[in-house]
Amino acid sequence: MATDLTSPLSATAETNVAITLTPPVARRSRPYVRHWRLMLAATVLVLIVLSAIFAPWLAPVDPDAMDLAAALQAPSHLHWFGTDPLGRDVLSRTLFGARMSLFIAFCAVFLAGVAGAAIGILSAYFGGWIDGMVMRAADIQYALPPVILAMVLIGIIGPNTSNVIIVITLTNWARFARVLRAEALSLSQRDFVLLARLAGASPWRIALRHLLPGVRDTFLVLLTLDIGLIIILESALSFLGLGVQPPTPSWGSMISDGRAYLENAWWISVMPGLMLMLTVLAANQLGDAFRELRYSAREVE
Amino acid sequence: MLMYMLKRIASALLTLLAMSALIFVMVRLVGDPAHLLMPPEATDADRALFRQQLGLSDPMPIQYARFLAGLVKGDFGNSFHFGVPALSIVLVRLGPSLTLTLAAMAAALLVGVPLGIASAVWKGRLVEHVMKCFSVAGQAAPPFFFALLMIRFFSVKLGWLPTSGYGGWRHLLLPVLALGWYSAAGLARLTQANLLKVLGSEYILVARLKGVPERHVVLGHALKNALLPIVTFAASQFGILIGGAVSIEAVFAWPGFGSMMVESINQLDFTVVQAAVIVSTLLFILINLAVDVLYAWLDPRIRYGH
Amino acid sequence: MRNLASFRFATLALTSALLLATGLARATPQTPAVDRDTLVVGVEKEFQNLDGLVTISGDSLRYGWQIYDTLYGFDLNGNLVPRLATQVKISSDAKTYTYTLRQGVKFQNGAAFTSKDVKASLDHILDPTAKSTRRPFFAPIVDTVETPDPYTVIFKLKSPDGAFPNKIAGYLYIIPADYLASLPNADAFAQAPISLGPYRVKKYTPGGNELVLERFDGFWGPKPKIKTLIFKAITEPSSRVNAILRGEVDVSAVLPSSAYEQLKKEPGLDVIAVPVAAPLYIRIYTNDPASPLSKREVRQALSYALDTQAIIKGVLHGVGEPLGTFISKYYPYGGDPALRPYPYDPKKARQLLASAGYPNGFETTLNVQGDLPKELSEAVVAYWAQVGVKVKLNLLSYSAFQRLNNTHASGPLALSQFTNALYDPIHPVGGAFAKGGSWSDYENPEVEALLTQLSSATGAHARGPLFQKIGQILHDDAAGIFLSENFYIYAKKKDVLWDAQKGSGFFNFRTVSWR
Amino acid sequence: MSTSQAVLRVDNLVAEIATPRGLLRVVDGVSFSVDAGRTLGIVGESGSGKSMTCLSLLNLLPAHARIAAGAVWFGGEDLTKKSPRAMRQLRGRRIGMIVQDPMNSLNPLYRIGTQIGEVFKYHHRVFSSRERWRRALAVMERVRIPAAASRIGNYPHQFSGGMRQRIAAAINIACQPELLIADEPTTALDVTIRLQILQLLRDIQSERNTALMLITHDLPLVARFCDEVAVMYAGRIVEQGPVEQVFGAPAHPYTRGLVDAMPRISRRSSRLVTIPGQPPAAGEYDIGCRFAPRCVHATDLCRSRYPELTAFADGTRQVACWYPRQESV
Repeated sequence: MATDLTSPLSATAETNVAITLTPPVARRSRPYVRHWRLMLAATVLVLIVLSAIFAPWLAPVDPDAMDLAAALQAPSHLHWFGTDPLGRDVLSRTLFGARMSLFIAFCAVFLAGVAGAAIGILSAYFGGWIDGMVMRAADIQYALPPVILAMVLIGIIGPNTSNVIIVITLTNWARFARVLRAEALSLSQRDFVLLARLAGASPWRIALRHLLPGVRDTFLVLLTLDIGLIIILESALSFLGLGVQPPTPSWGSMISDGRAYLENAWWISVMPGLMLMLTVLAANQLGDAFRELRYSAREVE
Repeated sequence: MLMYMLKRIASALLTLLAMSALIFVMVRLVGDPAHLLMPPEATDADRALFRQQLGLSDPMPIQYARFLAGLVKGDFGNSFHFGVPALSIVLVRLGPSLTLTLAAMAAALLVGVPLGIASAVWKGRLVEHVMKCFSVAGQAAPPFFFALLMIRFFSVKLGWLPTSGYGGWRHLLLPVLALGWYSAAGLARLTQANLLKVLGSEYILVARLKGVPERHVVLGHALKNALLPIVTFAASQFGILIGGAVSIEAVFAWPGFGSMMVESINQLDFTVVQAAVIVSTLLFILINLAVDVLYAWLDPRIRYGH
Repeated sequence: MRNLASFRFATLALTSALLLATGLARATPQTPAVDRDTLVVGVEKEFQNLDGLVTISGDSLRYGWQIYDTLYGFDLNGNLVPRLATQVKISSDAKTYTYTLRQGVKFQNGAAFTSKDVKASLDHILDPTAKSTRRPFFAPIVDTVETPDPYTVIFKLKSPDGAFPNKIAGYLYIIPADYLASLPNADAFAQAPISLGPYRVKKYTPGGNELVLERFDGFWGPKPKIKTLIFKAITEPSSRVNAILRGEVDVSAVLPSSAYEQLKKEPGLDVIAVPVAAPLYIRIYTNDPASPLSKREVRQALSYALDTQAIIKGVLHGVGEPLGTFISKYYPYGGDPALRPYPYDPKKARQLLASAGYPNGFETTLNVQGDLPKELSEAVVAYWAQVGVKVKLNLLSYSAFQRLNNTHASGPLALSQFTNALYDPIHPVGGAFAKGGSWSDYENPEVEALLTQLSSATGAHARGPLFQKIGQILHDDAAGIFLSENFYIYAKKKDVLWDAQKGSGFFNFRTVSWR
Repeated sequence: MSTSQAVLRVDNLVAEIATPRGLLRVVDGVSFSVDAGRTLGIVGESGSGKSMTCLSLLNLLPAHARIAAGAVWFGGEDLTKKSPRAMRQLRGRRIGMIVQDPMNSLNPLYRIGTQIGEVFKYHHRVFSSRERWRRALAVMERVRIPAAASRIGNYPHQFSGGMRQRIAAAINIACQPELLIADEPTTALDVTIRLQILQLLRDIQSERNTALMLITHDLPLVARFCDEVAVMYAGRIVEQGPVEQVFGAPAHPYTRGLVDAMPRISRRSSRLVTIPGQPPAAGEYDIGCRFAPRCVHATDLCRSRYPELTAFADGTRQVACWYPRQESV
């Protein structure tokens, strides 16, 4: 019986539907990514965060306890990380420093992230002069180096911890705004957003219900990658005396203060430096693994 | 294409104007130079006279108008501190800063991009290993920390290189290493990610189907497409390096932009701060326009539009 | 376990670099950084305005002594010696000062030096458009300046001022009248300063970080042996240390005390700790009756609570000396070496606090001048915490601190040092502890009485004992917390023959030479 | 299958891909051949290994995959033994392949003249770019791209989907390959353009007696366009033979299901006939016939032993089923 193909149009179109009968059920295909890398990075980061939270109990001695007689001692069984010029225990200060550095990093990253994301998504969705204004503001933030903006701001509002967080937020939101604006722009062209708009959803509803979840993955990747950068920015601020005010230690201020003793007491700077490197390593691995897991390697910067 | 560029230039000028207003107001909030540059024994009359001479006693809008008028003519007023035109101080420092930044950027590109390409092509092999360590180490500690280690090692202990100062290539090597490493780390990771994405695309398969040698597929077809985001990233790094390398300039006693801005903010030398910020913004805008042109040249879709 | 391997690789690389770095040692090159006719000096601050009469003393005066010259000057120990003037006659009421000028002296631009230049220099200070920071020292007291003949200058004061000769020596740099008149505005002088000092400015671009001076062969006094002086601004302390370790500079100034031990061990270097008579002290705002600091017992308690010996040894690495009172013993007169600081006695400190009504201490704030060693303020805070005094620490940049200090806003406690510019204690005492002093929030009738006597006393014999009495009062009243004498650490190559100016932070390279 | 002028003969080809769950056989013992001037259609649902088979032929498997066994005879040589360099010289010159998605199959940053001419550079050592440009123009006209002379300098984004597929075809016929593989060449195109592309492929074939392999899931297209057809299911060929016989009287129940599922205007039935269940994912094949779970006639034998591909009826057809049935539609 000759196959009856009177009209290619109808036959082919319908056949396609018929043949691919299987509903596109996501088969249980394990994504080909090494899970342990994500696990390892996550555990290292959790360990560091826990050591920061439980610093008061973990620290062998009070971080501010001064003992001038025991100044500049090399790492020993008594002081695992050695002592600083005032005889304070570097290990205790590193643990409390972790508390301060991570606190600043997480707050600043979160604030910058949320602010940047909100600005990015809204400007992508509304477009027009709002978008223009936001992009100009982002240009300004990019054009002015973070340290200089920080100096002027701290000159105005003074150098305490909350101001350091505000300053870092104000100098880091633009990256989030730009990347997420691009994501939101491409998403808003997609059908499901058009459909939502047709269904009469309010702009806020669309932004929150549809655009936000869509950019969530990029947002999380940016968060993880930024943690290291922000701790280093805090260290640069400490170098200029604008970072965390003494005597509370932060990794950044410890690395910066220890630089005068690199010759005879290298452990003052190197120990917090190693902890910082470990944190950044874990955060970056988390970001990479997360990125490979969740979506194609889009351009992140 | 021309329309595209005109629109970009217009928005750039808007950015410049907004920046001028922002820095003009913010720097005046930091403090009153009369209290710094005049001795404490000076009477209020002396200080009033001082402000009047520097034009700080007029109401803000008038000062800003005068500032803009000067801006157009390239006259940023005289430095409160040095008494010379603020622009001259900025230009003295611009040379060393540009040398350092361009060299650091070049080093970052020359090291970061090839490392990124290699770790994309030989994914999973030793080279990706090295790249991961290189990039993590590069972004895991503040640049001044590495700088001091390197000075101790290469200059003080081995005596190969000068410890600080602005001079020939021997003076440039360590600062570029310290600064460049940080950007190279970012570039390497970005290049690898983008190149992997591009290598997975359809036209790369077609190139291979055409029998194009793998070398040409990667360096010819794939790299050009992967370059676009890298160029943007490099431009953003450039902006940060110009003014942000403060700690490196301090450690290497390099008369750069960053340390001058820090100094003039500390001294409340408003005119120098304003001149520095405007010049660095102009540079930033020029770099971005250059990136746009490069983009348009690289990507015909922008040149001819859809 | 690819990831762990990459981490191991990174730490291995870092630690091996570090170990290698500490292991090797290289001797400091002995040869001059440039040549035997040049001296390269690493300094810790960027260069400011070179008009010695305008910019604040902390900056330009430090290079000023090479470029400028004054009627009278200070020898290495700070005693007044005749320079451009051969002698001075002071009237009995200390209100008229007659200087006889040296003849045949030439300016760096060849112009002859006469009395009209002295008058022009003072007028430049008094001229408001020059925005001179010396104006307040002369404007209120100088009545007239007469120049009866080219080589005589008579200063008539409105009121007696025993320290006037020191002010003339410390502040009145002589600049050429005709050259000044030829300049478009007062600012222009700073680009090309001309005076009578042994060196003139050869190369300096405002905003740059290098200042080159060359010998002025027409100098009236003993010719300096070095032809070219190069000042390099290296703001980062560890870089200044590295610069001298590598021999890139011949002399490195104001080095961190943390490097003192390391530098002393260097065979090729001489390390000199120069007393600068600028006491490291904590100024107390005592004039607020509500604040605990207005009570003497509280101030004494704070002094007892500090172990200044341990601080000097531990924090300043031994580069410091006990400071009994505010007047440094390195002033030519007025200092009192016998005056000992309060002993370390935390128990007595707690008793005094309890008797003053603060059994469990109180809270206060300490503002710190940023360029002082950070550990110093942290040590003070730690010691006071042990007696229950909780202190919030504000580390401010040098200029941020000056802005607060100059406007009586650096209270209730301010840690800083007081630069000596006149070699006469009137400048620090009048400034920080006299009624109405620019940086004073302290008032003591006994001190005021002594100060009025001082205004008409001239000469070391008359002024010395009065200042010692003031010193004793300030110690007994614990008017300030006196931490240590301040020392600037210099490192120089062994072949550089140079002895630094005592009792001041100024650079005096007039007599430097290569061996 | 007549083997006299077989341009390509694939003999029991097996391709495996390494995954966290071990090695998966995505192509599990496939054999077929294509004669010069003839067109073989390969049909199957997505995930049946069609594309993997093509990529295996050209040694372009993804990083974690490799050819585990079998031979690919082409021009007297077994391609699986050839070195990557040798394979590279073969691709584009003697074997061409057109990919599915025209929108992304051309490099967006190069002019089409360059992309077409590139083939001459590597295969015909034509180093003068002007000469390559001239030859590219000739090939563009050959595939009937309108105003080729003025459009040769344009960029891919300035062409429609259909035009880009013509350019892809041009690239592939530039060096007159003996075998041309088309992997779903028309799926992404709308119908009117689709027929033009197929017509173009047919002209190319008739002009140079090129062997053509058409990979698709579009049965009516195969029925109308191909000479022989091979039906693939779960990495294996379950039925193979001349189109008229396979579609006219499908022997394998799966083929039968596919043919029944083709709607007919004449049949006007409201409900579409469907095949229950879904093809197994690679790696979850059980021992017996892989279609057994969905086959109405499946018996214990089907579920226990895999039916090899065996000759059927007059020998021109092969089927892999224990109970092949001969019933006309």
